[in-house]
Amino acid sequence: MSVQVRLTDGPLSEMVDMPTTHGSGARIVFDGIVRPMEDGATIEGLDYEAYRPMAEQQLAIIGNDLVEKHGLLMMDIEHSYGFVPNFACSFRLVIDSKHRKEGLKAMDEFIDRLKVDVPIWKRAQ
Amino acid sequence: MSVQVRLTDGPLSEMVDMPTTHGSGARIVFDGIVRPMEDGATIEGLDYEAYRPMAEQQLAIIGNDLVEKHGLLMMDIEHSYGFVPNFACSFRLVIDSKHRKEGLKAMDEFIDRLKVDVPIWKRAQ
Amino acid sequence: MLQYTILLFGPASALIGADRVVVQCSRSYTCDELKAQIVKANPSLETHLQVGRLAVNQGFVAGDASIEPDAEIALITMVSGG
Amino acid sequence: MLQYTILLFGPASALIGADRVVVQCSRSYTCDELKAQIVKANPSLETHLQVGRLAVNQGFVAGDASIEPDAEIALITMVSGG
Repeated sequence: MSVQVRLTDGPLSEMVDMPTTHGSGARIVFDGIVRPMEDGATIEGLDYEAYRPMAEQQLAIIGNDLVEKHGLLMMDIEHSYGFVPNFACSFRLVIDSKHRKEGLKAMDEFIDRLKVDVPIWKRAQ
Repeated sequence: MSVQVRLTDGPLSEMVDMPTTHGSGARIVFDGIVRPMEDGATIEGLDYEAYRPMAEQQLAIIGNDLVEKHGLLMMDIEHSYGFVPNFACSFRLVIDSKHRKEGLKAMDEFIDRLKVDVPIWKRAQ
Repeated sequence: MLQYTILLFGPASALIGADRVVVQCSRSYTCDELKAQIVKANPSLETHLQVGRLAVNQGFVAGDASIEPDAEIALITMVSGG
Repeated sequence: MLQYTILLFGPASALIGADRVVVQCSRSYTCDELKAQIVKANPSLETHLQVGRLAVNQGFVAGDASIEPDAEIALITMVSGG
Protein backbone atom coordinates (compact mmCIF):
# COMPACT_ATOMS: atom_id res chain seq x y z
CA MET A 1 0.00 0.00 0.00
CA SER A 2 2.59 2.49 -1.13
CA VAL A 3 2.10 6.05 -2.33
CA GLN A 4 4.83 7.83 -4.30
CA VAL A 5 4.78 11.51 -5.22
CA ARG A 6 7.07 13.36 -7.60
CA LEU A 7 7.11 16.92 -8.91
CA THR A 8 9.06 17.15 -12.15
CA ASP A 9 10.51 20.18 -13.92
CA GLY A 10 8.94 20.30 -17.39
CA PRO A 11 7.00 17.63 -19.26
CA LEU A 12 6.80 14.09 -17.90
CA SER A 13 8.68 11.49 -19.89
CA GLU A 14 7.15 8.26 -21.16
CA MET A 15 6.06 6.02 -18.36
CA VAL A 16 8.91 3.93 -17.04
CA ASP A 17 8.54 0.19 -16.68
CA MET A 18 6.82 -0.22 -13.32
CA PRO A 19 5.93 -3.82 -12.47
CA THR A 20 2.36 -4.18 -11.25
CA THR A 21 1.92 -4.75 -7.55
CA HIS A 22 1.62 -8.37 -6.44
CA GLY A 23 -2.07 -9.22 -6.16
CA SER A 24 -3.19 -6.44 -8.47
CA GLY A 25 -5.92 -7.34 -10.95
CA ALA A 26 -6.09 -3.90 -12.50
CA ARG A 27 -3.66 -1.14 -13.36
CA ILE A 28 -5.10 2.16 -14.47
CA VAL A 29 -2.94 4.96 -15.84
CA PHE A 30 -4.18 8.48 -16.38
CA ASP A 31 -2.14 10.95 -18.44
CA GLY A 32 -3.14 14.60 -18.48
CA ILE A 33 -2.07 16.11 -21.82
CA VAL A 34 -1.61 19.80 -22.64
CA ARG A 35 -4.06 20.78 -25.35
CA PRO A 36 -3.06 23.38 -27.98
CA MET A 37 -6.11 25.52 -27.31
CA GLU A 38 -7.07 27.43 -24.16
CA ASP A 39 -10.26 29.50 -24.10
CA GLY A 40 -10.35 29.42 -27.88
CA ALA A 41 -6.85 30.84 -28.37
CA THR A 42 -3.90 28.92 -29.77
CA ILE A 43 -1.10 28.48 -27.24
CA GLU A 44 2.44 27.09 -27.13
CA GLY A 45 1.91 25.25 -23.90
CA LEU A 46 1.19 25.78 -20.22
CA ASP A 47 3.39 27.20 -17.52
CA TYR A 48 2.76 25.48 -14.19
CA GLU A 49 3.56 27.37 -11.02
CA ALA A 50 3.64 25.16 -7.95
CA TYR A 51 3.96 25.91 -4.25
CA ARG A 52 6.19 22.90 -4.29
CA PRO A 53 6.56 21.65 -0.71
CA MET A 54 2.84 22.04 -0.08
CA ALA A 55 1.86 20.57 -3.45
CA GLU A 56 3.90 17.45 -2.66
CA GLN A 57 2.30 17.17 0.75
CA GLN A 58 -1.22 17.64 -0.59
CA LEU A 59 -0.70 15.07 -3.33
CA ALA A 60 0.52 12.60 -0.71
CA ILE A 61 -2.41 13.36 1.62
CA ILE A 62 -4.94 12.78 -1.15
CA GLY A 63 -3.12 9.64 -2.28
CA ASN A 64 -2.98 8.14 1.20
CA ASP A 65 -6.63 9.02 1.87
CA LEU A 66 -7.78 7.28 -1.27
CA VAL A 67 -5.50 4.26 -0.86
CA GLU A 68 -7.03 3.72 2.56
CA LYS A 69 -10.61 4.52 1.55
CA HIS A 70 -10.63 2.20 -1.46
CA GLY A 71 -8.16 -0.44 -0.30
CA LEU A 72 -5.81 0.26 -3.22
CA LEU A 73 -2.49 -1.54 -3.60
CA MET A 74 -0.35 1.27 -5.03
CA MET A 75 -0.58 4.83 -6.21
CA ASP A 76 2.13 6.71 -8.09
CA ILE A 77 1.58 10.42 -8.62
CA GLU A 78 3.66 12.73 -10.82
CA HIS A 79 2.97 16.36 -11.72
CA SER A 80 4.96 18.86 -13.75
CA TYR A 81 5.99 22.34 -12.75
CA GLY A 82 7.44 24.90 -15.15
CA PHE A 83 6.74 24.93 -18.86
CA VAL A 84 5.03 22.00 -20.56
CA PRO A 85 4.54 22.31 -24.33
CA ASN A 86 1.41 21.32 -26.23
CA PHE A 87 0.82 17.55 -26.57
CA ALA A 88 3.15 16.74 -23.69
CA CYS A 89 2.11 15.11 -20.44
CA SER A 90 1.86 17.29 -17.32
CA PHE A 91 0.26 14.88 -14.89
CA ARG A 92 0.30 11.10 -14.50
CA LEU A 93 -1.52 8.96 -11.99
CA VAL A 94 -0.91 5.20 -11.78
CA ILE A 95 -3.19 3.06 -9.63
CA ASP A 96 -2.88 -0.66 -8.89
CA SER A 97 -5.94 -2.24 -7.30
CA LYS A 98 -7.31 -5.70 -6.76
CA HIS A 99 -10.32 -4.99 -8.91
CA ARG A 100 -11.08 -2.28 -11.40
CA LYS A 101 -14.09 -0.64 -9.73
CA GLU A 102 -12.23 0.85 -6.79
CA GLY A 103 -9.34 1.89 -9.02
CA LEU A 104 -11.56 3.84 -11.40
CA LYS A 105 -13.46 5.41 -8.51
CA ALA A 106 -10.24 6.47 -6.81
CA MET A 107 -8.87 7.92 -10.04
CA ASP A 108 -11.96 10.06 -10.52
CA GLU A 109 -11.89 11.25 -6.91
CA PHE A 110 -8.18 11.97 -7.04
CA ILE A 111 -8.53 14.31 -9.98
CA ASP A 112 -11.50 16.07 -8.38
CA ARG A 113 -9.44 16.75 -5.27
CA LEU A 114 -6.34 17.68 -7.27
CA LYS A 115 -8.32 20.49 -8.82
CA VAL A 116 -9.31 21.89 -5.42
CA ASP A 117 -6.60 21.17 -2.89
CA VAL A 118 -3.23 21.07 -4.66
CA PRO A 119 -1.45 24.43 -4.96
CA ILE A 120 -0.51 24.34 -8.62
CA TRP A 121 -1.57 27.02 -11.07
CA LYS A 122 -1.32 26.96 -14.82
CA ARG A 123 -0.98 29.86 -17.20
CA ALA A 124 -1.23 29.72 -20.99
CA GLN A 125 1.93 30.66 -22.88
CA MET B 1 -12.80 8.97 -33.76
CA SER B 2 -11.11 5.66 -34.48
CA VAL B 3 -11.71 2.31 -32.80
CA GLN B 4 -9.15 -0.51 -33.10
CA VAL B 5 -9.71 -4.08 -31.91
CA ARG B 6 -7.16 -6.88 -31.60
CA LEU B 7 -7.35 -10.40 -30.21
CA THR B 8 -3.91 -11.67 -29.30
CA ASP B 9 -2.70 -15.21 -28.64
CA GLY B 10 -1.29 -15.30 -25.11
CA PRO B 11 -0.37 -12.41 -22.82
CA LEU B 12 -0.33 -8.85 -24.12
CA SER B 13 3.09 -7.27 -24.41
CA GLU B 14 4.04 -3.92 -22.89
CA MET B 15 2.10 -1.09 -24.40
CA VAL B 16 3.67 0.14 -27.61
CA ASP B 17 4.34 3.81 -28.10
CA MET B 18 1.04 5.20 -29.30
CA PRO B 19 1.01 8.98 -29.78
CA THR B 20 -2.01 10.61 -28.17
CA THR B 21 -4.71 11.78 -30.53
CA HIS B 22 -4.52 15.44 -31.57
CA GLY B 23 -6.80 17.46 -29.31
CA SER B 24 -6.77 14.89 -26.53
CA GLY B 25 -6.49 16.26 -22.99
CA ALA B 26 -6.60 12.86 -21.31
CA ARG B 27 -5.32 9.40 -22.05
CA ILE B 28 -6.52 6.61 -19.81
CA VAL B 29 -5.08 3.11 -19.98
CA PHE B 30 -6.62 0.12 -18.25
CA ASP B 31 -4.64 -3.12 -17.90
CA GLY B 32 -6.40 -6.23 -16.67
CA ILE B 33 -3.87 -8.44 -14.89
CA VAL B 34 -4.15 -12.16 -14.11
CA ARG B 35 -4.11 -12.67 -10.35
CA PRO B 36 -2.46 -15.77 -8.87
CA MET B 37 -5.56 -16.68 -6.89
CA GLU B 38 -8.98 -17.74 -8.18
CA ASP B 39 -11.73 -18.62 -5.69
CA GLY B 40 -9.10 -19.06 -2.99
CA ALA B 41 -6.98 -21.57 -4.92
CA THR B 42 -3.50 -20.92 -6.25
CA ILE B 43 -3.35 -21.08 -10.05
CA GLU B 44 -0.73 -20.89 -12.80
CA GLY B 45 -2.76 -18.56 -14.94
CA LEU B 46 -5.97 -18.33 -16.94
CA ASP B 47 -6.92 -20.00 -20.17
CA TYR B 48 -9.12 -17.73 -22.27
CA GLU B 49 -11.46 -19.34 -24.77
CA ALA B 50 -12.85 -16.88 -27.29
CA TYR B 51 -15.50 -17.19 -29.97
CA ARG B 52 -13.11 -15.08 -31.95
CA PRO B 53 -14.99 -13.56 -34.87
CA MET B 54 -17.92 -12.64 -32.65
CA ALA B 55 -15.70 -11.41 -29.81
CA GLU B 56 -13.97 -9.02 -32.22
CA GLN B 57 -17.30 -7.79 -33.53
CA GLN B 58 -18.74 -7.28 -30.06
CA LEU B 59 -15.66 -5.41 -28.87
CA ALA B 60 -15.95 -3.14 -31.91
CA ILE B 61 -19.68 -2.59 -31.38
CA ILE B 62 -19.17 -1.61 -27.75
CA GLY B 63 -16.21 0.61 -28.68
CA ASN B 64 -18.08 2.43 -31.42
CA ASP B 65 -21.16 2.87 -29.22
CA LEU B 66 -19.14 4.45 -26.44
CA VAL B 67 -17.01 6.60 -28.75
CA GLU B 68 -20.20 8.07 -30.15
CA LYS B 69 -22.03 8.31 -26.82
CA HIS B 70 -19.19 10.09 -25.02
CA GLY B 71 -17.59 11.93 -27.94
CA LEU B 72 -14.27 10.14 -27.45
CA LEU B 73 -11.31 10.72 -29.74
CA MET B 74 -9.83 7.20 -29.86
CA MET B 75 -10.29 3.78 -28.39
CA ASP B 76 -7.84 0.89 -28.71
CA ILE B 77 -9.00 -2.50 -27.44
CA GLU B 78 -6.87 -5.61 -27.04
CA HIS B 79 -7.83 -8.92 -25.42
CA SER B 80 -5.94 -12.19 -25.06
CA TYR B 81 -7.07 -15.64 -26.00
CA GLY B 82 -5.30 -18.83 -24.99
CA PHE B 83 -3.13 -19.13 -21.89
CA VAL B 84 -2.08 -16.05 -19.91
CA PRO B 85 0.15 -16.71 -16.90
CA ASN B 86 -0.19 -15.03 -13.52
CA PHE B 87 0.87 -11.36 -13.37
CA ALA B 88 0.57 -10.95 -17.15
CA CYS B 89 -1.86 -8.65 -18.91
CA SER B 90 -4.90 -10.20 -20.62
CA PHE B 91 -6.86 -7.09 -21.52
CA ARG B 92 -5.91 -3.51 -22.35
CA LEU B 93 -8.15 -0.58 -23.12
CA VAL B 94 -6.72 2.78 -24.21
CA ILE B 95 -9.00 5.80 -24.42
CA ASP B 96 -8.13 9.30 -25.65
CA SER B 97 -10.68 11.97 -24.85
CA LYS B 98 -10.84 15.74 -24.75
CA HIS B 99 -11.47 15.73 -21.01
CA ARG B 100 -11.06 13.10 -18.36
CA LYS B 101 -14.67 12.75 -17.20
CA GLU B 102 -16.03 11.16 -20.35
CA GLY B 103 -12.96 8.96 -20.70
CA LEU B 104 -13.33 7.52 -17.20
CA LYS B 105 -17.07 7.04 -17.67
CA ALA B 106 -16.53 5.25 -20.98
CA MET B 107 -13.86 3.00 -19.46
CA ASP B 108 -16.18 1.93 -16.67
CA GLU B 109 -19.05 1.28 -19.07
CA PHE B 110 -16.81 -0.60 -21.47
CA ILE B 111 -15.73 -3.08 -18.84
CA ASP B 112 -19.31 -3.57 -17.65
CA ARG B 113 -20.38 -4.45 -21.17
CA LEU B 114 -17.30 -6.58 -21.80
CA LYS B 115 -18.37 -8.80 -18.93
CA VAL B 116 -21.82 -9.32 -20.41
CA ASP B 117 -21.66 -9.18 -24.18
CA VAL B 118 -18.24 -10.39 -25.33
CA PRO B 119 -17.97 -14.16 -25.89
CA ILE B 120 -14.76 -14.88 -24.02
CA TRP B 121 -14.55 -17.38 -21.19
CA LYS B 122 -11.72 -17.90 -18.76
CA ARG B 123 -10.76 -21.04 -16.93
CA ALA B 124 -8.21 -21.35 -14.14
CA GLN B 125 -5.18 -23.49 -14.93
CA MET C 1 -35.71 -32.69 -42.29
CA LEU C 2 -33.86 -29.49 -41.36
CA GLN C 3 -30.97 -29.33 -38.96
CA TYR C 4 -29.53 -26.62 -36.68
CA THR C 5 -25.94 -26.76 -35.46
CA ILE C 6 -25.26 -24.77 -32.31
CA LEU C 7 -21.67 -23.98 -31.32
CA LEU C 8 -20.78 -24.33 -27.63
CA PHE C 9 -18.01 -22.64 -25.67
CA GLY C 10 -16.62 -22.45 -22.18
CA PRO C 11 -18.57 -24.16 -19.37
CA ALA C 12 -21.40 -25.30 -21.69
CA SER C 13 -18.93 -27.02 -23.97
CA ALA C 14 -17.10 -28.58 -21.02
CA LEU C 15 -20.38 -29.88 -19.59
CA ILE C 16 -21.41 -31.61 -22.80
CA GLY C 17 -17.90 -32.66 -23.75
CA ALA C 18 -18.39 -31.35 -27.27
CA ASP C 19 -18.01 -28.05 -29.09
CA ARG C 20 -21.47 -28.23 -30.72
CA VAL C 21 -24.91 -29.80 -30.52
CA VAL C 22 -27.28 -30.57 -33.37
CA VAL C 23 -31.07 -30.13 -33.34
CA GLN C 24 -33.30 -31.75 -35.98
CA CYS C 25 -36.51 -30.05 -36.99
CA SER C 26 -39.25 -30.05 -39.62
CA ARG C 27 -39.52 -26.27 -39.96
CA SER C 28 -37.60 -23.08 -39.15
CA TYR C 29 -37.57 -22.03 -35.50
CA THR C 30 -37.52 -18.70 -33.78
CA CYS C 31 -34.69 -18.09 -31.35
CA ASP C 32 -36.86 -18.94 -28.32
CA GLU C 33 -38.20 -22.08 -29.98
CA LEU C 34 -34.72 -23.23 -30.81
CA LYS C 35 -33.58 -22.69 -27.21
CA ALA C 36 -36.46 -24.90 -26.03
CA GLN C 37 -35.49 -27.58 -28.53
CA ILE C 38 -31.87 -27.50 -27.42
CA VAL C 39 -32.94 -28.08 -23.81
CA LYS C 40 -35.26 -30.88 -24.88
CA ALA C 41 -32.42 -32.66 -26.64
CA ASN C 42 -29.81 -31.78 -23.96
CA PRO C 43 -31.50 -31.39 -20.54
CA SER C 44 -28.17 -30.81 -18.80
CA LEU C 45 -27.84 -27.52 -20.70
CA GLU C 46 -31.04 -26.09 -19.19
CA THR C 47 -29.36 -23.72 -16.74
CA HIS C 48 -26.97 -22.48 -19.39
CA LEU C 49 -29.87 -21.76 -21.73
CA GLN C 50 -31.78 -19.91 -19.03
CA VAL C 51 -28.97 -17.43 -18.49
CA GLY C 52 -27.45 -17.70 -21.97
CA ARG C 53 -28.38 -16.17 -25.29
CA LEU C 54 -28.16 -17.43 -28.83
CA ALA C 55 -25.97 -15.59 -31.29
CA VAL C 56 -26.81 -15.84 -34.98
CA ASN C 57 -24.13 -15.09 -37.51
CA GLN C 58 -22.01 -13.68 -34.68
CA GLY C 59 -24.56 -11.24 -33.34
CA PHE C 60 -27.21 -11.43 -30.61
CA VAL C 61 -30.82 -11.70 -31.83
CA ALA C 62 -34.27 -11.13 -30.32
CA GLY C 63 -36.21 -14.10 -28.95
CA ASP C 64 -38.85 -13.94 -31.66
CA ALA C 65 -36.36 -13.67 -34.53
CA SER C 66 -36.62 -16.47 -37.04
CA ILE C 67 -33.36 -18.40 -37.52
CA GLU C 68 -32.28 -19.97 -40.80
CA PRO C 69 -30.89 -23.49 -40.33
CA ASP C 70 -27.76 -22.64 -42.31
CA ALA C 71 -26.91 -19.69 -40.04
CA GLU C 72 -23.88 -19.81 -37.75
CA ILE C 73 -25.51 -20.29 -34.37
CA ALA C 74 -23.74 -20.18 -31.00
CA LEU C 75 -24.85 -20.50 -27.41
CA ILE C 76 -23.32 -17.63 -25.45
CA THR C 77 -23.53 -18.49 -21.78
CA MET C 78 -22.22 -16.38 -18.90
CA VAL C 79 -19.05 -14.85 -20.27
CA SER C 80 -16.00 -14.03 -18.15
CA GLY C 81 -13.50 -12.00 -20.15
CA GLY C 82 -11.38 -9.11 -18.99
CA MET D 1 4.93 45.18 16.47
CA LEU D 2 4.37 41.73 14.95
CA GLN D 3 4.45 40.99 11.24
CA TYR D 4 2.89 38.29 9.03
CA THR D 5 4.34 37.46 5.63
CA ILE D 6 1.90 35.82 3.20
CA LEU D 7 3.21 34.06 0.10
CA LEU D 8 1.29 34.64 -3.14
CA PHE D 9 1.10 32.44 -6.23
CA GLY D 10 -0.54 32.32 -9.61
CA PRO D 11 -3.21 34.94 -10.41
CA ALA D 12 -2.98 36.58 -6.97
CA SER D 13 0.75 37.09 -7.35
CA ALA D 14 0.32 38.38 -10.91
CA LEU D 15 -2.34 40.86 -9.76
CA ILE D 16 -0.16 42.34 -7.04
CA GLY D 17 3.07 42.07 -9.00
CA ALA D 18 4.82 40.49 -6.02
CA ASP D 19 5.26 37.03 -4.57
CA ARG D 20 4.31 38.06 -1.02
CA VAL D 21 2.48 40.67 1.05
CA VAL D 22 3.24 41.74 4.60
CA VAL D 23 0.69 42.56 7.31
CA GLN D 24 1.66 44.43 10.49
CA CYS D 25 -0.19 43.70 13.72
CA SER D 26 -0.05 44.20 17.43
CA ARG D 27 -1.24 40.70 18.38
CA SER D 28 -1.63 37.22 16.91
CA TYR D 29 -4.53 36.74 14.49
CA THR D 30 -6.79 33.85 13.70
CA CYS D 31 -6.90 32.72 10.10
CA ASP D 32 -10.13 34.64 9.40
CA GLU D 33 -8.80 37.78 11.09
CA LEU D 34 -5.63 37.62 9.04
CA LYS D 35 -7.61 37.26 5.82
CA ALA D 36 -9.56 40.41 6.72
CA GLN D 37 -6.32 42.26 7.43
CA ILE D 38 -4.83 41.19 4.10
CA VAL D 39 -7.87 42.60 2.27
CA LYS D 40 -7.68 45.81 4.28
CA ALA D 41 -4.05 46.31 3.24
CA ASN D 42 -4.59 45.03 -0.35
CA PRO D 43 -8.18 45.71 -1.47
CA SER D 44 -7.49 44.33 -4.95
CA LEU D 45 -7.03 40.86 -3.42
CA GLU D 46 -10.57 40.77 -2.02
CA THR D 47 -12.00 38.37 -4.59
CA HIS D 48 -9.04 36.06 -4.24
CA LEU D 49 -9.44 35.98 -0.49
CA GLN D 50 -13.14 35.25 -0.76
CA VAL D 51 -12.55 32.10 -2.79
CA GLY D 52 -9.08 31.34 -1.48
CA ARG D 53 -7.80 29.73 1.68
CA LEU D 54 -4.75 30.35 3.83
CA ALA D 55 -2.23 27.56 4.25
CA VAL D 56 -0.09 27.55 7.37
CA ASN D 57 3.17 25.62 7.35
CA GLN D 58 2.04 24.01 4.07
CA GLY D 59 -1.32 22.75 5.27
CA PHE D 60 -4.84 24.16 5.21
CA VAL D 61 -6.19 25.40 8.56
CA ALA D 62 -9.61 26.21 10.01
CA GLY D 63 -10.84 29.81 10.02
CA ASP D 64 -10.66 30.13 13.79
CA ALA D 65 -7.16 28.65 14.07
CA SER D 66 -4.65 31.01 15.64
CA ILE D 67 -1.62 31.71 13.44
CA GLU D 68 1.88 32.36 14.73
CA PRO D 69 3.57 35.28 12.96
CA ASP D 70 6.67 33.19 12.23
CA ALA D 71 4.66 30.49 10.45
CA GLU D 72 4.99 29.94 6.71
CA ILE D 73 1.74 31.39 5.44
CA ALA D 74 0.45 31.20 1.86
CA LEU D 75 -2.66 32.38 0.10
CA ILE D 76 -4.01 29.47 -1.96
CA THR D 77 -6.46 30.86 -4.48
CA MET D 78 -8.34 28.86 -7.13
CA VAL D 79 -5.86 26.20 -8.21
CA SER D 80 -5.70 24.78 -11.73
CA GLY D 81 -3.37 21.79 -11.84
CA GLY D 82 -3.78 18.57 -13.78
